Amino acid sequence: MEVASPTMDGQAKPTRCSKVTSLQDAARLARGALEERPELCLGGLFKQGRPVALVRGLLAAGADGLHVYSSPGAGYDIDLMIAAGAVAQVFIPGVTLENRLCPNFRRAVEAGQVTAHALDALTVVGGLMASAHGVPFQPIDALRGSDVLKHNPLLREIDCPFSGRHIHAVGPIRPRVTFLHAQEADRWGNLRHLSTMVYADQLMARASDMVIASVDRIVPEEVVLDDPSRVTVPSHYVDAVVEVPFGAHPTASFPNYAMDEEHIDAYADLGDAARAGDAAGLNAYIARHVTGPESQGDYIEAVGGSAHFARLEAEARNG
Amino acid sequence: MEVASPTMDGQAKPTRCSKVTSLQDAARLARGALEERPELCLGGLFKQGRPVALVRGLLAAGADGLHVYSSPGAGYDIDLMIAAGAVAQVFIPGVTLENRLCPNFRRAVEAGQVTAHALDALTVVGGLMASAHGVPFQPIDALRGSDVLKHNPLLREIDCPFSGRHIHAVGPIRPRVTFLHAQEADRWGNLRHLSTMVYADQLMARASDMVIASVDRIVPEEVVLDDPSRVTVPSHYVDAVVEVPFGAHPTASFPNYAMDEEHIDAYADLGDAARAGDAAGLNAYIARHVTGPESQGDYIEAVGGSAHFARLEAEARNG
Amino acid sequence: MNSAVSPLEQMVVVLARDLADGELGAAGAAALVPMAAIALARELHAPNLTVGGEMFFNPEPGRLYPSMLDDRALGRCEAAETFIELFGHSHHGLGFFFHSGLQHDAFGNINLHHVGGTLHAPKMRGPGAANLSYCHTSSRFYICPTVHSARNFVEKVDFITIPGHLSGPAAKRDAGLVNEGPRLVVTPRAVMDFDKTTLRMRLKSVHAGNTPEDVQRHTGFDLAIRGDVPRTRPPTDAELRVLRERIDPSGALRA
Amino acid sequence: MNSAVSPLEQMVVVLARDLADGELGAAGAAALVPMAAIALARELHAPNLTVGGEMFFNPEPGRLYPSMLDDRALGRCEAAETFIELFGHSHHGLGFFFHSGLQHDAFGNINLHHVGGTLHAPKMRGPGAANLSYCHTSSRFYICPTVHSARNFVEKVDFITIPGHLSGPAAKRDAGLVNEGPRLVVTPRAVMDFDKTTLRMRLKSVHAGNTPEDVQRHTGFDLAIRGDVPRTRPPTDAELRVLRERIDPSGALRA
Repeated sequence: MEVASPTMDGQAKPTRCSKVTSLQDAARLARGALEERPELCLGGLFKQGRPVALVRGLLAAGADGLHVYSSPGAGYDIDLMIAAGAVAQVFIPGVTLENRLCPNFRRAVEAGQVTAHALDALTVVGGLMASAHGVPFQPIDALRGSDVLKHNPLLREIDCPFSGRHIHAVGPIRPRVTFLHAQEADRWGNLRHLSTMVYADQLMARASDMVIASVDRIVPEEVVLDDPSRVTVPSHYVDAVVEVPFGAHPTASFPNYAMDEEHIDAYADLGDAARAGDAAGLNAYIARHVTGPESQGDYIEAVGGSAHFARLEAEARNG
Repeated sequence: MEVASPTMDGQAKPTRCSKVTSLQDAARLARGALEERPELCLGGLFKQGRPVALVRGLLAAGADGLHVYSSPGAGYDIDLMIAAGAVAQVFIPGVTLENRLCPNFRRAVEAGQVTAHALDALTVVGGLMASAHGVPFQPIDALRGSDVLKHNPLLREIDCPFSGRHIHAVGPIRPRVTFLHAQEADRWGNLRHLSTMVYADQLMARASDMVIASVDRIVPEEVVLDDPSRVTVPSHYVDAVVEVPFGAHPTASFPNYAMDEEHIDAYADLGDAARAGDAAGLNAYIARHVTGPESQGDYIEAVGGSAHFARLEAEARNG
Repeated sequence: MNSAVSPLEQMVVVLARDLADGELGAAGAAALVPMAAIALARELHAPNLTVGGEMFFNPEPGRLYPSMLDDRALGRCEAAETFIELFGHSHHGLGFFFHSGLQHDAFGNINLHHVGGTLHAPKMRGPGAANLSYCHTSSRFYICPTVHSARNFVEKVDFITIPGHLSGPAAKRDAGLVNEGPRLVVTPRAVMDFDKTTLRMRLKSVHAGNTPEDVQRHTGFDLAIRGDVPRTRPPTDAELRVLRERIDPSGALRA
Repeated sequence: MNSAVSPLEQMVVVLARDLADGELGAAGAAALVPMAAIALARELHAPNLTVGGEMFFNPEPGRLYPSMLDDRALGRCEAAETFIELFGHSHHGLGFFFHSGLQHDAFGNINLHHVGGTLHAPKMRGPGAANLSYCHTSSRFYICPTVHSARNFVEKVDFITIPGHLSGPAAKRDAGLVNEGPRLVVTPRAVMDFDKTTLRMRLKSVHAGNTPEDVQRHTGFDLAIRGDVPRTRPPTDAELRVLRERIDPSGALRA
């Protein structure tokens, strides 16, 4: 990450710095930044392209009191962070596993342990847009009639200087750290999403102070240079990149591997049990998958080993 | 273009409508729309990816009093439109052939025949953003100290509701018609830019009432479906698409053919002569290249035939 | 063939018939039934219907997927967008959209935030919702929960996540809701629409195997049943054949 | 080798030396000299200098092109962006940028709009300029016209397209220009900088083949020449070799 100091005479010529780092170093980097300002943003959407290995790394490194943002929908990862006690406030409009509710999110909010703000997609996207564009606010003119408007902490009513009408505005959302997951990157940190859907990843990268990405694999820089239009997030926006096999698990990294619905369901069952008073299974899950593994290899073994992941790879190929 | 009327019983089943049309029909469509509101916007930038065949078609179909927008820089095409007497107002921040000034632009502005507004890139891009996003204005906070601010007709000073500071805002720029040039499209109007740079083409498509695109070739729809991430402008935004060989000439359509610098230079010499009082050459140029050709084939012959264009193709390949 | 029509298949067919050729629309979050309805309409009478506004255009999946937030469910779509373009679509609006929630009330308002308690001290916290704008920036929307009970059809929702007709025409006007709002409520039991004057929900037709009394018993407010209630027009052979052969070969709607 | 150094090569070397490793910067419109300067800095001492902010990142052309608005001039770049991202960069600012115009004045203001007359009744209408923001949102900028004459270096520009130091520190402060603004003016004849107190331009060094008197004669305002003016440090052998072999093999800077 360190940039060599400039030399004007060409004598002690510095070399271009790789942004490739380890999962542990990336987690430490993020933890340090989040201690300054606890605003963390997660890429992907629901069960696709979520930077879960980075989340586990951060939880293992120790983090608490986080304010968590995301593209407007999240499930497993935010629920896991809440289960691990790392979250104070949730700024995500939709929190669900899609086919069922998020058990720890529900429990913690109902117990008053976590504040879940009532928000909507346009507020979050608009706030990220304001930050990415470098302007003090983004006008919004499509929110009416919802009780969310009465509670949304990020929104203000303004008078439109052009039409005179009452509209809304959101100030910049500038995450201190954003975690992204992409399929490929070169060592300079140019990211390539090979998935069809990229959601808000590019916007978040432009809106954030620090961006750390996990990728399925680091590719030679020639791969990037041969097709610059395929780069979704230029290196300029990226501070560190980590090669993590199955780093989005249990969410999907299409076209490489599918989401692990069974894993997420089993996790949710443990969460529901914890909500009903029996936290032993959930605690064991966290020990086994989050705090226990010393490496992604350990994690892969804990989940079910290479045969298990071969099945997820096949599911991504075969639909 | 016509959408078949709905039938609920599945009896007289309509078929999906192709958006492919002829250059003449596209020009007529544009002319009709611009008679309602004369705001035309041109894609590409300077000598790359400009929809020049559509411009020639519109000039041949007859158009005047146009207000012309563009990505923030234009040269040959706006100068040609002015030479043909079609333009009343220019809303383009930079008007130049890059290596020399635009002769007819210069002449017409100096003679008071055309109003060339003092603008900047952020005003134009911001106005297109406001229109694309559907909001009543776009805040801008990066314009200071320039005399352009004293004259820019699209900009207003507003009080930022968040910071209290004086900033700027621009209302939506919503072109009645936008002409784009892309390398490929399918018959439904999904555009694929194969050039590295796409400039503001996507933004304009989202900001405009009507979008008409010329492409180097129509490709089978399977080409689009096999790689949806390559589609730069989805069919939803496109009203008509025309296959026009060398439709961007004399500007470039990379990677297929390079800009024709010699053609543009010869044109500019004729423009300079007209500015000095001898308009015969310029008038002959317009008759030969704009009003004369009955088809793109005629135009290609007028410019120099297939051997000439083979050279531009080779230049695009070899740099 | 019709004898085996499932409640979800009946829902799909009712919704598909109401979508017109040339429209732009999207499926919303609970996508199984809406996506099937859109696909059926495109196959039968609306080939120029564009699926768009949710970051993908015209997906061509080989089968139905429960979530569209899955690259596989897009199959070979025509184009991909991001949340920035969705921000624009949300303002410009669509032709139609679909919603469902934890609670739906007599005016078509939908709650996804909490049941009981308050937002920050809820008895039961729901998932919330991502996009609140399409319900009123779009020309109309459909309410299509896959459960219809007195628990999720209540007189008044505890929290209005998605505004329907609020408390009627005056409230709707005051809130600036200028479009149609919810047009139809299509459930596994019946079809409801809204009284033009009061904008209260009323029973429109009941699906095969249900009586108006059944439907009323499973609804937490008065459905304004007056006289005979027609039976929902069942799927035609053509509708069912296209649905099962081309759209839902894996039988997700019959599971 | 040094004996054949061209004025443009001298300009490139002066500019390259002032760019630091790890910076983000872009070349502006008249790109030949700035792009060569950036490329030379990246080769010699600034491998972590990122070229960005103008819709492409880190182009690797095989030779120099007069315009960067040419896919060939990007060669194999690392990424492409659009004007929306440029809008963001324009607000966030860069480390450095480059400008030149029809007229440059004693305070480093630049005119690209008109010479004589008024904006809408100009004697001579110039091209205007696309991006007016980088000159003050960026940390600093360089002025580097390839012509240096009493016609394009004037006491006061007829129109301020690109603000430099306006009329000095007070005007700059009043206009909200908080960054450094123009740092160096590098022409085929000489290098100028700005007096720290008054922000007026002054002669800093003259290139080989020029005298301070020559430069003053070709400048339309007083260059505050006091005592000896140093000679611009000519390119080193290493600078010239890298420039000619790796950056400008076609000799565009010597044409």
